[in-house]
Amino acid sequence: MISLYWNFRVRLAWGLVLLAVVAFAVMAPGFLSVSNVHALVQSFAALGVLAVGLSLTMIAGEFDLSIAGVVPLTALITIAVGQSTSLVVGVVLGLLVALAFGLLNGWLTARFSIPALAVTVGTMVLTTGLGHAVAGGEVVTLTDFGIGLSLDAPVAGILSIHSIVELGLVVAAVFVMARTWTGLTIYSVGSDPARSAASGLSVSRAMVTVFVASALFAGVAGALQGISLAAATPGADLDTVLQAATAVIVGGVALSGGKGKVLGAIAGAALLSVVGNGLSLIGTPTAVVQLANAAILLVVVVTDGTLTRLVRRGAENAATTLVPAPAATTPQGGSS
Amino acid sequence: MEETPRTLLAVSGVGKRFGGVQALDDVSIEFRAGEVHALLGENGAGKSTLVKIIAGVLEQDTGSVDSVGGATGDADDIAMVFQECSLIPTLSVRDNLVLALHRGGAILRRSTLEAAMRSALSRAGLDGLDLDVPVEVLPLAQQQLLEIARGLAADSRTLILDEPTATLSDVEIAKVHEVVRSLRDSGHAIVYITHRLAEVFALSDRITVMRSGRVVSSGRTSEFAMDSLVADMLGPEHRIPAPGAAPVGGGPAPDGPRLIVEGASIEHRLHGVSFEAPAGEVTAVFGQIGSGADDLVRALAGLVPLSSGIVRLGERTLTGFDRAGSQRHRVAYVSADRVVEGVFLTGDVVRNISSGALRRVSRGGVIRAAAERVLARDTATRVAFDPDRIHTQIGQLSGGNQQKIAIARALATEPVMLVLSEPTRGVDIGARAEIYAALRDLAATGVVVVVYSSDIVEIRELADRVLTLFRGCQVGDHRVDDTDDARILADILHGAAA
Amino acid sequence: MTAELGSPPTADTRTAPTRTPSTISRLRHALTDGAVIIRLVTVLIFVVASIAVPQFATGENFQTLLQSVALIGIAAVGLSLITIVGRLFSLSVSATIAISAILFAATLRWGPWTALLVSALFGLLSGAVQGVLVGRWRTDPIVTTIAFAAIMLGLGQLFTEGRNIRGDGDATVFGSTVLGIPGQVFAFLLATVVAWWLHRYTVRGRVLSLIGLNEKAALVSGLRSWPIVVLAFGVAGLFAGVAGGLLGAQSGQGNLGLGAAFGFDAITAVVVGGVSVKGGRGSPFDAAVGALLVGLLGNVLILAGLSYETQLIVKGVLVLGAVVLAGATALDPTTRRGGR
Amino acid sequence: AEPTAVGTAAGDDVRGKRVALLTVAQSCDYCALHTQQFRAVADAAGLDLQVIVNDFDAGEQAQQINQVIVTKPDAAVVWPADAAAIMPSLARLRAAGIPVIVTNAFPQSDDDSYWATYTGPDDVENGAQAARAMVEGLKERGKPLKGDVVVLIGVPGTPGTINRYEGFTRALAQLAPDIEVVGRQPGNWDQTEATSAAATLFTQFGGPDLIGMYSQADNMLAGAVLAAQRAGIDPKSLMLVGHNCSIEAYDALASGDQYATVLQSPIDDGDAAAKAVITLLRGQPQPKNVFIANPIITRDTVSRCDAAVGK
Ligand SMILES: Nc1ncnc2c1ncn2[C@@H]1O[C@H](COP(=O)(O)OP(=O)(O)OP(=O)(O)O)[C@@H](O)[C@H]1O
Ligand SMILES: Nc1ncnc2c1ncn2[C@@H]1O[C@H](COP(=O)(O)OP(=O)(O)OP(=O)(O)O)[C@@H](O)[C@H]1O
Ligand SMILES: [Mg+2]
Ligand SMILES: [Mg+2]
Repeated sequence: MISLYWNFRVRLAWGLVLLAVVAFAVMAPGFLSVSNVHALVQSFAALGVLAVGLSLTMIAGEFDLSIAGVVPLTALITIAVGQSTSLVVGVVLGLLVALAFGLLNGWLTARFSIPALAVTVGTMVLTTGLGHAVAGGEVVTLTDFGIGLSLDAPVAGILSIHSIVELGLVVAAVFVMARTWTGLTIYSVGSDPARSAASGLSVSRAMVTVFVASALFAGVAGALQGISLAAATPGADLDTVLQAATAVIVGGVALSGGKGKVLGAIAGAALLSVVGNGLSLIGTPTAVVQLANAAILLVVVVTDGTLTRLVRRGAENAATTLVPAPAATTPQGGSS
Repeated sequence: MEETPRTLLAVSGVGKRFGGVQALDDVSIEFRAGEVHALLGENGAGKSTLVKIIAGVLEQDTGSVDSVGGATGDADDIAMVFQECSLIPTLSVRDNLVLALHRGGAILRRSTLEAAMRSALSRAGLDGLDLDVPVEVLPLAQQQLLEIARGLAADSRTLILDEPTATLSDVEIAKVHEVVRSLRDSGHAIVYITHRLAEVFALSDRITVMRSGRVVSSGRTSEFAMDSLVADMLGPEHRIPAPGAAPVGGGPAPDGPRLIVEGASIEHRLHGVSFEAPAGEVTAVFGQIGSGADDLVRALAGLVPLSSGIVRLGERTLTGFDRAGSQRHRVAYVSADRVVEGVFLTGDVVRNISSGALRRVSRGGVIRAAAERVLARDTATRVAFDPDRIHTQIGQLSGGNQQKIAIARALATEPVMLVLSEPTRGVDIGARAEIYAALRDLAATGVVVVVYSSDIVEIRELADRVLTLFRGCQVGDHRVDDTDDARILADILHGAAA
Repeated sequence: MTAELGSPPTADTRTAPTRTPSTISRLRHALTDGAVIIRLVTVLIFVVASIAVPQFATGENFQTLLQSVALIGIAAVGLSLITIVGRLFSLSVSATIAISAILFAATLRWGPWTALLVSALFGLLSGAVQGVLVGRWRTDPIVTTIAFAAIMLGLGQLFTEGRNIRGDGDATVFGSTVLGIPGQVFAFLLATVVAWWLHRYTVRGRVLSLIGLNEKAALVSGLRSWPIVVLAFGVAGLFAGVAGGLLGAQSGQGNLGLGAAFGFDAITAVVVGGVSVKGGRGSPFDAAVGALLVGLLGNVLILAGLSYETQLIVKGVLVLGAVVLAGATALDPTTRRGGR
Repeated sequence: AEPTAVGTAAGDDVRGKRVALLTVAQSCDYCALHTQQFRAVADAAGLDLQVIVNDFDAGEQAQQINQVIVTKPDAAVVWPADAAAIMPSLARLRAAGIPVIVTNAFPQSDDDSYWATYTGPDDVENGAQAARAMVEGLKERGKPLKGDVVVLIGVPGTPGTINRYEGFTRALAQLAPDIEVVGRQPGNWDQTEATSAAATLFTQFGGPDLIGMYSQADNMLAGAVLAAQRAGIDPKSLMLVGHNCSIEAYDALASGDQYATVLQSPIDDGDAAAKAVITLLRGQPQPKNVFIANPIITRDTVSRCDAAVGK
């Protein structure tokens, strides 16, 4: 019952993923075909890497809006520099800029105790502006899009270099958050920064770590997307951030910090990708897709609320009945 | 006999300012190995500020903290048990202990630490606690014990305990004392802050009394007597007020509704408790952790639903009301968990006090600011809080003063019944007497007062009557002046009602 | 009643000298409030722009500026209630605005005021339903409002098939001026003043803040959160509905893409204005100032003749600067992080 | 609108062939009409049509194309969400042996072997038409070909925006060298954003020298009309030229606030794409580029837009 409290949300999300997979496997012929699974993994990895990056900041009790600007900015730098010099230099430069913004976000948030949402509204506008500056009003393309094609070419049927890199980052994040001291400090700081500081943990280090990670994940996603599309467009990509945030919350990571698992965020991303892929395979009209998505989200939040309360009550009961319930012969009161 | 133990930690000339408040002023103290050093003083004297500086949580403005004989540096060799809980709420018990136990290395090996965790828990009296339960669902007293376990787990040479026993009942306190003594005997230095003066003489080797941020006296425990200690703490111009009005049995019972509880039960926690409490009396509910005593008062306040049973207040049936409903029927509640439920930490005193009494200070749904201020001043005075500080943010007050505001919040609603849980947690002896007087005065005006307390001294001073619980069952119902401590303790320890 | 307690308070007596807060200490206190800093920054930019940017300080430009922030401001002021009651944000503001604009256009043949009423009621209803879910069923506000945005847009698409809906009537009445103030700007001022007054002076406004500050402590005082959450979402929806109606009135048309950027702009206004995302602190007025500040920056930077990318870069730096300044000066020991 | 001749007469030769239409936002009027017309023609020809929509998101469209490749349709019709980023996807479609019709946005590539046929507007030419409309209007009103012009552009850095702007400025420089484009601001194809952008443009350049404005879309121009009125400028005193002849222009042209627009009919656009795919499936030859008509529309010729605005 009690360990359920910690894990049921992750299980709920994965349960829904499984349900969706089974449903589409029945409804949509070709859903489980190797090439469709490849397409599915491609979109899952792209969403997953952003969702996981974002989940780190959310576990730390903050939110990184700036990835809406960092993703296109990294893509633009990668492609613009890649076109004029070499792609490697482009990627490196793009990632360095992303990291710089991660550092800036983390440092400002921690140093001045400002909600990161406010900080990253600023850096989002800033990165979007830089994106436009890099583009300089021109269309930014990579004439040789062969590299992009090989990046996305199937590896072992369902994977690709593109998705392997992204999934690698995802796995690393799962490990760090579940098994390392850094992960534990991030949880702790997210749960209560003042108490964490009182226990001698460095709040600033945790903040910088999560924002650098988030920017790095966004940067990698942006650079890879740029290469694979052989083009990049300036402008803030808020829709993507919103989708990533939805995935994270559906997976049980709370915006209040300190709660949830990276595995849950991954499940959220998987759920959104599977449903998106399945519905479009069936040929569902967009309006219906939207309504179906809404229905799933509502099911998740409503079940979640109810289950959380039930399980929590169970945990409280278990915790308070350290002293076992009375034996059959109940002593009677009333002396005096 | 007269050899002075080695000094482990020396505080010299430490000063600290918070805005307009000089919290510490030129404080110098030495803490020695193998000694329990009690740090005493009224609320806001600067005790917590001092130990936070020692532990490195706060930075001093002036002066220095030196770890004298220590091979290692400062903060690493000092473990601290905070006054306000410092456990990380959403983390499990296990991870909270890992935070204290971890010794370098990037990868966590939770399983190898398991033995150390278990031993720390068991030393703090928490055998059998589920390691995977999130700390936030634990009852307050268990959190306090866990806090201590965390301090013990680190096994540092200096251990600072800031009011570790404020929410614990005597049984648990005894357990804590046992641990503290054994640590002292093995050569640790222990800094012990408490407002329970009885503890001081039972446990400490040395006492330092602080007032207004300064050290006023310091010496071996044997050099102090209870009277002088109190005088040192409160200063020459203060005296402990006389007990409040309406002593038991004296005078006619005031008018007011009677509280009638019949067969109150909560699944797994409380089994068929029945009693009556007349207006004008203070009824105490007493029991160990898990006895259901605190659940009972929470149920009376409408915070936990009863699974069966009836609660009536005069003509009205309160059963089935939630907190908002019972508040509307003028049942006020003071929570033991000050930080979480007791006060709005980021609000000022005025807003805190008026929060439950907005109807009284508003007309047509519009708040009258002047009325609100008057209410705040008046109520602050009733709990002995300086009415000139009503615009202060609660988070800047000392723990004891925060507790006074928590009580003021309830008083401001002009309740018919007042339910309190650990009403003087962390309140100094002077203010405590004033709060008792205020509560007794309130009772004298015809209010039913029900209090859950884990402090037998408090029950003696405050209550007319004590109801004892053991494992969810009512085992005794005594007039306070008709019984003795041994009897009450026997009740709650064994359920052995004679 | 408290005879023995008449004695002077025993504790913390050393603070006695600060009897009544002096003007200076009040000023110092004000300067530790992030929202006040933002107001000062706004005024400062205003003054600097008036001196340094040639076309800025003209009546027409002020009108232009106010009109460009009016609708966003209305939405932001409503949204701030949700933030203050501790439920973060609504992400369905854009969708509410789009559907309200469509409804406005669709019902314009019954007269502009009826149409505006329909838009407003739609917003109120949609907000209140979300409020019931978030408040009563304790669902996550972000996911709930994302879901509702999808429902509104999905249904909207089924009904309009993605087409533009053209109003059959005259909506110019909302383009006219009230007391010399353009209609939309008047609506913005009215919305701000009403929301600010309700928040500052009424019982419900106070309860809103208290619940945002600490829901558990509010419950101990007998304050139920869900009715207030429903209220906050309802009013936020109402304001978004009005903004949508007025937007529809501008062109007498509505479509699903109308006002798409408003939702995010409103969130920006709330955050930049200094309303705490943790709940309880800040007021609808701050959100209005936030909207004004962001609009002001946009206006000044264009007038200063900067290219689009430079505008964005400078705007980003200035927003960041304002936010950091507000955060750095705000001395809030209870929310301040220790950190070593 | 009525589906026109092509499909109906030709019998069942393409009936049941599977075609995927990868289009962009459903919540834009133009896109919706485009899809509507495409569907009408495709249905009449008995095609098995699958419509896949994204929200102008190039990344998502790339994923969608991956998926389409899985279903192996007989042909794909692609409206690029991003005319540059579409190239790898087109390459992938070619590698999978799926023939492609590109509609609406001309891919940003010199190698046109990746698609069978492009149908849709010629944006450079569209911009030039707008310049011609402006010059003609000035002549008609008897004004000198001299003064300042401002431009409301779509999303900066995207081909449609760049090409229309390029066509406009180039043609204007040729036709009326004394007219200067003094400022431009992005309205991001959004009416409300365009309103603010236009308002500041008027504040900045709204002097006696300002003679006209070109807006790359009519809905943005509707915002500009509003901004002009608010700024106390009579829209009729300016030469306002828009684009598309969408419903907003219909009203503004009638009232005289807007002088002209360049017709780009979503019906023609969708129609051309559908016919091209049918021709393709039949294996018949057709031109590499099919540009849709882009006549200048003024108050007198506004009825030509009836179909385009769904009247
Ligand atoms: N963060 C803070 N900001 C402003 N003032 C503070 C802060 N923390 C403490 N103070 C002030 O410093 C003084 C000392 O407080 P401290 O908490 O050390 O008292 P204490 O002796 O521990 O009292 P108690 O017994 O009530 O816990 C008090 O006047 C308090 O108001
Ligand atoms: N959400 C809530 N939950 C519980 N109590 C509430 C809530 N909102 C307001 N109240 C309580 O209702 C009381 C008055 O609110 P209300 O605005 O309804 O007053 P009113 O009906 O106008 O009364 P009067 O006319 O006497 O001023 C306050 O005491 C307040 O504590
Ligand atoms: Mg203290
Ligand atoms: Mg009232």
